[in-house]
Amino acid sequence: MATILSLKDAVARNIHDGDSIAFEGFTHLIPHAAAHEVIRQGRKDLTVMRMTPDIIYDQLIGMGCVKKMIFAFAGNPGVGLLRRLRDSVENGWPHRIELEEHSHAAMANAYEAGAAGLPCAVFRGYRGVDLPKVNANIKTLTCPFTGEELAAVPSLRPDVAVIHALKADRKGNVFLEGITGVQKEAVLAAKRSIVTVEDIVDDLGPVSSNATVLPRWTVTAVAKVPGGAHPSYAQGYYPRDNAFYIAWDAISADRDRFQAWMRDNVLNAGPDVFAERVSSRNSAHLEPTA
Amino acid sequence: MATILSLKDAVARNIHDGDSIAFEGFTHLIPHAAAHEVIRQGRKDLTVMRMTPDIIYDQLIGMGCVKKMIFAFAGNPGVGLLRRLRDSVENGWPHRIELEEHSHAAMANAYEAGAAGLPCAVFRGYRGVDLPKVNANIKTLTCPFTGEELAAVPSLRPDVAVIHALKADRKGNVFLEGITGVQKEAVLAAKRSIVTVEDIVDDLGPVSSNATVLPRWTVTAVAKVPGGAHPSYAQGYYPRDNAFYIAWDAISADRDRFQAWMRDNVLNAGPDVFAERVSSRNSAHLEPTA
Amino acid sequence: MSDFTPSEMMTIAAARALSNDDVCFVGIGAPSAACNLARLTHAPDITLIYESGTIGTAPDVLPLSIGDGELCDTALTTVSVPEMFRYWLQGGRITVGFLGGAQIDRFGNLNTTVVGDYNTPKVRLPGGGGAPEIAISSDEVFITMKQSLRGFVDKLDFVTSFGHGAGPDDRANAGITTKGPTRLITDLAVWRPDPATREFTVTSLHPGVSRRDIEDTVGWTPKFADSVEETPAPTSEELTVLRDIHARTRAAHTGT
Amino acid sequence: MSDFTPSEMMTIAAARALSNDDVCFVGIGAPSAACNLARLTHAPDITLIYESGTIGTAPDVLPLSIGDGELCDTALTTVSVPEMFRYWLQGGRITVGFLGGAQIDRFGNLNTTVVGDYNTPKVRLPGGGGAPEIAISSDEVFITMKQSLRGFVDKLDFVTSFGHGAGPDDRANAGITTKGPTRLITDLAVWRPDPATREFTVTSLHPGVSRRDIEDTVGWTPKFADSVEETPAPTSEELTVLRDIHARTRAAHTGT
Repeated sequence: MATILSLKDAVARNIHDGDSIAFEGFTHLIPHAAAHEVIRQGRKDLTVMRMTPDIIYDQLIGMGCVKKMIFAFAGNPGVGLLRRLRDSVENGWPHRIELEEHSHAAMANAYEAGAAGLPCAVFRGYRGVDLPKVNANIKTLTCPFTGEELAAVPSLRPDVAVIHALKADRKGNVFLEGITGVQKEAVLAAKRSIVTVEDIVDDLGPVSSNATVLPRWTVTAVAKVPGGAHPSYAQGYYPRDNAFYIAWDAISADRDRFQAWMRDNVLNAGPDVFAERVSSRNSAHLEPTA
Repeated sequence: MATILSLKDAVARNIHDGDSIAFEGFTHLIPHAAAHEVIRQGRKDLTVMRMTPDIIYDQLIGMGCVKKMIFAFAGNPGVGLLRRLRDSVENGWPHRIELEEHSHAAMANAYEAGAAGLPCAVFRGYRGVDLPKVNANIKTLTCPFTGEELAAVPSLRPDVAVIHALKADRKGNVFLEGITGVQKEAVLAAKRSIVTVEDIVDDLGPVSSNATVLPRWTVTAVAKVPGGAHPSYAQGYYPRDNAFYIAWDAISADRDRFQAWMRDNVLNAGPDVFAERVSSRNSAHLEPTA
Repeated sequence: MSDFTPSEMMTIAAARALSNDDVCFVGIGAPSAACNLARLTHAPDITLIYESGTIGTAPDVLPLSIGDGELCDTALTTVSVPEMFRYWLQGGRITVGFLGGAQIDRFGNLNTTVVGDYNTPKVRLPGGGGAPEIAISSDEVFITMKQSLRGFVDKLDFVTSFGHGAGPDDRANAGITTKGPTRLITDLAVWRPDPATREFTVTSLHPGVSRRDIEDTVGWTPKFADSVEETPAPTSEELTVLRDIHARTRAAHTGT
Repeated sequence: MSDFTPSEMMTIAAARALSNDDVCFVGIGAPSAACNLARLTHAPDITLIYESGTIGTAPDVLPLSIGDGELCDTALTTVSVPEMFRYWLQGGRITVGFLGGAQIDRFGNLNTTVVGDYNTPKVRLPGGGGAPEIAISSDEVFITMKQSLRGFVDKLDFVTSFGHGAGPDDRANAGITTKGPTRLITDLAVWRPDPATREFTVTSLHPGVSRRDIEDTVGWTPKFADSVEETPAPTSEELTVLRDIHARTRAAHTGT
């Protein structure tokens, strides 16, 4: 049953050293503020999973929080490679993380299977490629009706799912819209969940009868963090800060510069800085629609 | 690519004797007008599938259109048994149909697997029960990671899916909302599809970005039939005619009365009668909201 | 005290078994009345789910079907039916599944498929619908049925949904990890599974019901708990709320 | 005629290969520019799908990521990512999947995973993302890449997505029923698979490009079709529309 908490308390109560965590958000609604709180609280030995580990995981990895990463596409979208990830994998800085690598289809199906309470996901995939040779968690099974061989991967069932949503009501029912990615599946697949939201309102308002709503009893903690997705975006609130994604390439290229940025913007900051970041960028040309 | 046709032409071009057909709609949006057109055009030897064969299939069976039925719950919801179905199964009138019986979970998963292009659906089901003893299309497979034995059924991939939706635009993009059941899955799983709609509009209007929309290139034929779901309902247009469902019990109890009703209301009628049925019931207290 | 019907007592006893924190997978008929009665009396925050996809629904009248428009209009959200069965039922999010049937045996196994032989049935019943998986995926199952010799049988003609099989290990042997039927609420009594044998045992008789009434309406020799209680009679609030729902429902369904 | 870059020619040649009836699974970079150029010129009704879930999208500027808000704002509808991979890609509804990569071999197999050994890579590339299943579930695959000795290699370090394996039967042997890569569109030429061997063969050289230019930029001895055509130079409409998109995009992404 959802409890409405500060982000600090939500992370302190629900994320522990050694947990497996899915910070999800498919370009839209990436929970940056929550990841920064995890870094600030010094969590270690995390197994992190994410279809598209972009800046958010580059930061977690560079700050030494991560033991293992389950992923499908690790890049700064449209910009290039992830330099902190590369430094870990290629040079062991700050330490070498373990990788479990899948395709997008596999991970999307694995979250779906996790939400559906199944032990594995079954799909048509991985034919002719090398990934099954280096990942023991890719197996096959045979359709008992047609004999077709299908791919199977274990379902993803993290200890904690962390997402950013548009809004919640005061009971803790959570609403998201637009590119919803695998967030609903991640929350339903997880043992616990933390949802940061742009706003907490009396009533979710006149949403579609088929809106993506996570009932309060599927969510563990809700924290209001306006701007909490920045540099990702929140549909109807603020756009993607593409310029920051481009700028990250240079910030992350150098260990010292990376550490200085993290010190100034994460370790010595708090969740409140996110509201400032999006308001200074967008107030002139974007009105929240919700 | 969707073609906008009369219902008569849509059925004549797309439904043939011997076809397998899913008329879907889970209490909401059941395509009664389209089924009546199929009966009127005298189609025979159909394999019909439907999670909840209620009045619509009682009528098709009683009129001798059906060779085989794949189903999970055959009842007049909240009222009782299906008397035309019983007369076929228990007494062979007008002939004995073949039954392939599943659970709701199995059929929902089988449509989902059909839409997903898979040969079978995998789920946790049918444990301890007798249905697998009488249905050879219920098998098992084993999770290669945990060893758990899971149920498998063939995916449902009908020749034709027939649904009723709220509206389409002039290009043939189809919108539905509310209780959407398995209709999207049925259309995506089928080789061809017929969609009757309450209205055809210039633009689907300000619907949610995650609205249930079937793009025109996933639909074969669209026909405007206002009221075409009656006695089922169309959210925002007219409510379920519960009194008719109750009345059907008596109409269908007797072969002669059933045949007279079908003659007067189906064989000697046309799709236009549906608009009258819902307008006479509802104009006083229901404004279409769309 | 005598101013209530056995059917009302059954619904009210079922409603009392539900709590504010429950997430119920509701069937049509007595379960729907019981769940909504609970919501309108002692459990205002109970979550009601109908398999048509409506989550957190709060209908003003009882639906005739499991997918009446009223359910969607008042729901927190409505999902597709494949999602309902995958994420919500199979996903293990239902605390109480409600079932009934044409036939029940002493272990809470149910038949809603056929009377007689499967291939040449005497009566072709509707079939299982959601029941086979509600019975294995809900944390626990409540069954409501009116007692009769035709319905409470020594041996089912067909096992549509699994209860406790024939004893304490049968669910585990079938690979089922949930509790199964924990209450059988009839028009005459409340039954609970014997902790050792899993056979349904009368734990509470409704007001005015005798042991003989029970024995006369089940097709086996019924067991009674060591101490059988009397079910508290309906309160006037329970009766008023229940009758109001039924009156609103009748008016809505007959179109008057 | 000389007033265009090789990169522009590549994008324009790719756009021309698309038709009004296509349903394209669009990747970022050159594919996104090509697909939107096609939409804004000869194929206004083309359906563009990005794997973030946006179906029938029509962005005014090119997205930097596959999930920019612009894609959702202009889409017919947006679905969840599991649905995108299950119903839309695996469901067989994509006519053209667009791929690129860090390395390609002569059979259109692609590597976007590692340079060097998998466990001790020289360069850790992003990984496959959607590519492994785009390569097997789309009706056909178009590949766009700039030619270079580093990218056009004799042997891949890692097979991230499958093309034609090493010859005509390899797709079928791997259980794949779709056509696979049917066009390779580079900054220098258009290549198509040899009908017999499935090896990519140059069928059209872009204006001003020589066979020697091709040979100097691929790590194997390239094959040429019996009759190699010259790719028609970009029309002024094509160039104007493409440059307008890029200008709008640059302005949007740098926040100016």
